[in-house]
Amino acid sequence: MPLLDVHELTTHFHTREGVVRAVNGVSFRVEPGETIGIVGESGSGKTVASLSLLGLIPAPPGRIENGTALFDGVDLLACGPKTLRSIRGRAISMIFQDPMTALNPFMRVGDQLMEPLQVHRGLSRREARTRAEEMLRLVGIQDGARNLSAWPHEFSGGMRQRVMIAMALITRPHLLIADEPTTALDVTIQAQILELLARLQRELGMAVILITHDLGVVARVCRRIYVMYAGQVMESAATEALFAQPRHPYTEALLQSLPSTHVKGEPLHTIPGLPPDLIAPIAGCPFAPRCASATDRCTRGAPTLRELVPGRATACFRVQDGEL
Amino acid sequence: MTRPLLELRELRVHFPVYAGLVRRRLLGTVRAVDGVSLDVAPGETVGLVGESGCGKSTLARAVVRLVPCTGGTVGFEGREISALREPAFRAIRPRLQLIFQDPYASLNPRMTVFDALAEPLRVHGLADGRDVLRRVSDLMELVGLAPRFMRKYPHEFSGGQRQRIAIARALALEPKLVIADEPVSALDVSVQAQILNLIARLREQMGLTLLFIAHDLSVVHYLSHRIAVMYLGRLVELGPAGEVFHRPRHPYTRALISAIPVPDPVREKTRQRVALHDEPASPLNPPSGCPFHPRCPWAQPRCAETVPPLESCGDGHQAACIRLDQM
Amino acid sequence: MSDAHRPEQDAPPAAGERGASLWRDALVRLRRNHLAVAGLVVLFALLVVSLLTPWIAPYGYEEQDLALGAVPPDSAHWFGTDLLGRDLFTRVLYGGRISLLVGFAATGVSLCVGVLYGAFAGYLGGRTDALMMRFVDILYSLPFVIFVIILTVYFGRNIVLLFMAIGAVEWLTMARIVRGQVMSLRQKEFIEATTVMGLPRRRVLLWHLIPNTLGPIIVYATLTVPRVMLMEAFLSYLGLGVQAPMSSWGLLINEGVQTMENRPWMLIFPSLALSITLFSLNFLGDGLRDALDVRASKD
Amino acid sequence: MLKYIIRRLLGFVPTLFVIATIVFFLIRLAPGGPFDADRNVSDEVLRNLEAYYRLDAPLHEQYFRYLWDVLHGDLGPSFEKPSRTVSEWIAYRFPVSLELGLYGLAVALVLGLCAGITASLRPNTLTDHGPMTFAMAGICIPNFVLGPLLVLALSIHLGWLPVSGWEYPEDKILPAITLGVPYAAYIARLSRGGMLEVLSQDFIRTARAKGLSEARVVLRHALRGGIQPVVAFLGPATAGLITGSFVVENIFQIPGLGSEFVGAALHRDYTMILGTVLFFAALILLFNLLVDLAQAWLDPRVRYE
Repeated sequence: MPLLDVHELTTHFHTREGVVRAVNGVSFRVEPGETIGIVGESGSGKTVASLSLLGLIPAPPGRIENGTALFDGVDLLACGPKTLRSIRGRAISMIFQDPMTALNPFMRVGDQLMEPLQVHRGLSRREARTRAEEMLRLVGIQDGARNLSAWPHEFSGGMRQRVMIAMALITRPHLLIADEPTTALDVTIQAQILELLARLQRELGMAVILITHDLGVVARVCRRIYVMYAGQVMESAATEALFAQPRHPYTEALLQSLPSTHVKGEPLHTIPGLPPDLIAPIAGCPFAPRCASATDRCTRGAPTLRELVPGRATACFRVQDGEL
Repeated sequence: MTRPLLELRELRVHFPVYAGLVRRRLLGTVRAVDGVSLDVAPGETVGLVGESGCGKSTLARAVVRLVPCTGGTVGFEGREISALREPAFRAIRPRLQLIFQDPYASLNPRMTVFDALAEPLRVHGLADGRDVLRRVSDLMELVGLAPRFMRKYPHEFSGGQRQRIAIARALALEPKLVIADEPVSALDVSVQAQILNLIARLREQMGLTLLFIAHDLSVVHYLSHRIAVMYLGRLVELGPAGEVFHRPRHPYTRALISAIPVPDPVREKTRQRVALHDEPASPLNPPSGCPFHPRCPWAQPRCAETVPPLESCGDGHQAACIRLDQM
Repeated sequence: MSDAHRPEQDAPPAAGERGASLWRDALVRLRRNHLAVAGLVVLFALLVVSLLTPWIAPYGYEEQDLALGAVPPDSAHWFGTDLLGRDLFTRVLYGGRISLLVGFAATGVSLCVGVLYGAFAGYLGGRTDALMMRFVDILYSLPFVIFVIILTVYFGRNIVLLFMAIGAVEWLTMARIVRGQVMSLRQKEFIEATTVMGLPRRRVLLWHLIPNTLGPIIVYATLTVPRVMLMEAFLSYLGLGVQAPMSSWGLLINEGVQTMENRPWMLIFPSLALSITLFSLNFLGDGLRDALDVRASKD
Repeated sequence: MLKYIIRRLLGFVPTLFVIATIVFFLIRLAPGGPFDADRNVSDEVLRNLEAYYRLDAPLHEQYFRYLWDVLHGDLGPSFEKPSRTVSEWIAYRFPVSLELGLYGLAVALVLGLCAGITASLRPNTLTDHGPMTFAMAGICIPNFVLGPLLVLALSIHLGWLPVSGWEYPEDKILPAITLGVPYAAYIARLSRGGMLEVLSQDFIRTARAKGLSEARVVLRHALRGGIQPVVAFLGPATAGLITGSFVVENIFQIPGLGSEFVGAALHRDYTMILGTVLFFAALILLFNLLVDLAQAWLDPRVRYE
């Protein structure tokens, strides 16, 4: 039984300019203890999808229009705010992209770190403090006592992200949602943080949803990958399979446009045009206007994500019909 | 051997840091760029990589004089320009252009594309009257934008399109040397590829010399003839792009390359990685000796004693490490 | 899909060939703010009425009718009359002229001084800037109300002059705002780009810096007018502003307060006129602040 | 920290010096003199008076003498009310203004913060527009209108509170409200803006992601940052409350320093004007220092060492 089963999640933002269809019928599953990756460029809806699960989208203007998300027998999208609060930070934790702004600058690191324990486990300050110190050591910050009474601004970006991770994992959640956890960091620090996440995932046996725009990062850490574009899942597959043979033109184009996969001296493959405007309704496949293999049918009807073989699905008519 | 177009000799940019609100007090000196020597030959593309805070952007700004140099010299087209006074320097500026990192901040939000592109042409007398319109159209065509959108404002364009406008603006002055300061790091992967292709194409078409700055080694490798690696204000390695990328000699370069996640799960899961501990020291308080030694897995006690100079290790490849022979 | 030699031509996400400037966008946003639009309409009406006052006022503003005395509003005197039998409607109209004139004159002066001072300090930077801002700090610690009262000693006879003087001391916040704007703009890449392109300083100042500081300046000016008008009313109330037989809303309110128990109309109508004007100006200022997306600036 | 405070306190001296200089010459060069009003004074008496108050000496000499006296803590005699020195007048009148100002501040803070924070929790709903409309009214209705209206309603018509005076606790309610309401309006707007800004920040999302209750998110995580603009406003506001109470003192016939000052300005009571200006300026400087310290305490990123 999956730990989290998201089905047809749809989140729209009702703004003055119109309805922004940020997430349109996204489904994915996470098994206990596994790491999945959600990849997409900016505006693909990957962050909105994850925030929707925990009820963290700003509402209004955001609204979850449709879908279910079963976690441990509870539908996260339908349960009341109280149930959701008892799950957030206890069973499901989340870390964010920018460690410089995600920590409260007006509170000491220790107070923020201890808060989940005090709220969810009812621990006393003293007990929480001991646990917080242990947790800091676990994420590689020594001298816990001194660092607990430090302010966030005294830490570097990498250190802050370690604190964020410690804070997210201090209640030993079953699922960690990591939203672009290394995007704001330098590569050498990114390597450290990814290493740390992988180690903690093994040691604590939790499941991880890693959201990123970086195909390299998912290749390294994830077992399965969902590729998102314009608020929809275009393709899902086991990591090795996806990179060995992408089964959606968007995934393929995305992989080919990476400088690192390329022969020096030849021009990079590019994806012409721009991602669609999510306010204007899209009739067919959202990628069709930029797709080299698109036919008439692609602009008329919208393909749905269909399984090709177990564990491998694509939302492309032509691949589904065996034409590509 | 032709004379280099750009010659940096022991370039230094130090910033004093003050504290206190009432009476300002010198706290220390940030050694943002600390003795960098680098040549860029005509027609060559040199890539400059390093992580945030290593001083690569400051170096770019110092060359075009957005920040003052505190030591060393800058030579351009065979003459020393770092000693020139501003009016004399202004005559050089058209030939020495900078492309900024953030396409959202580098265009005046209250000027149309036409105004932004026409301004440098008019000010430097490169075009006038009806000619301006034609030149602006040409420039927009050149960077792949439809000229009929020249009456639009920057906020109506996407990030990639804005970067095209910014590139067109820099090229309007027909520069000899273009310094591109992280021109693609604010862009999405698919757009990034478009801009990189554009830069490569323009380089061939216009015979540009390029100093290309980025934090992403694979991007730099793709575009450059030579790569220079910077750490805490100093060059630690310099050499032909393929050499540096595939056979790095300096421990830092090795770590940098091994830290780049490769979009290939098979290789990712098997390859050896150079793990670095800690984070870079503050340029306000750099470590003694080799700036990299506190994080270096191969460091020895004597690394803390002297600053290693760039030494040749064959084929125009140089690295600054006292254990170079063992690396 | 390789297209290195074929330049692709992208259309911007917002179609249409002629662009909409930030000003136009702001205007569209402002028009959606009904309170601000209402404020603008009221202000416009007030302006027209004050310009036409000599022709539309039913009585002369010094025209007394001692026999009549103070009567409540009726069909002959819409706002009633004061103790000397003068028509209050006429007095409120004439008072409005003075109040508005004073408000705009002082704001104009404060705008000129503040923008110049602030832009200068911000543009020069360094030691000059530090010195200039130190002077502003010192003036800030001078109790403003007290300073204005001292000014009345000088200019008590000439109300317009007095308010130009008030404008000349009310520029401090404006100078700070403009300086802050210029300082932060100087850090922006598009201003750095002008240096790299080798544009002359004058051009940078006129075409790049000033147009981008205009938003906050407009907003702050809109909010200065009501403050100055309030200051006028306050001085008149203390007997330091407009001298009889001239009238201003502040003076009329003062007269009204003294007899409010028996003749409340004398307090209510001038107060309403003043308050409605202040409401309109403040709503307009707020609306502009939102429309131009100016960060809340403290005063 | 202590070093910083001492440095700031020392910085007061040059500021006050500049202010004393500006105001000294400003009022001395103004038309009119302190004894103009007494027309029946003979020339001889006038000369004697001027000699007594040292007004016959050259202006620059008077200026240096005055500075010298101020340095020794002597603000000089009052021209208009010679029964006490300026220092004594200030000591006699100021406590009343201070008391009134503090009541006004209490009203402003309690009303303003409650309204502003409530409004920020549900932006663009009735609980936002309601308090904010009142705040706008508070800014647009001058206190010399509000005061009389309150008196008219609560004292004259209903007879609940006294019309004027400054003796019994019930005397102080109406003046405090009249003085405090405009500031409450500003504080409401500032705290709403500050809270909205903080509530939209990333770290609030982090706090919610931790599963904290809304009350805890608002009180523990948002409040401290949200009231920063209010704290910054408190410097000028407190100064205004304590120095700018002329109107309220006038309406309710309260024997404070404000009305004293207006009288002094009208009568060209040089020493009295200068003395009160210097005193008020020192107070403003002091409040600004306190506000800066409060901001440093509230925001750990602001450092002074």
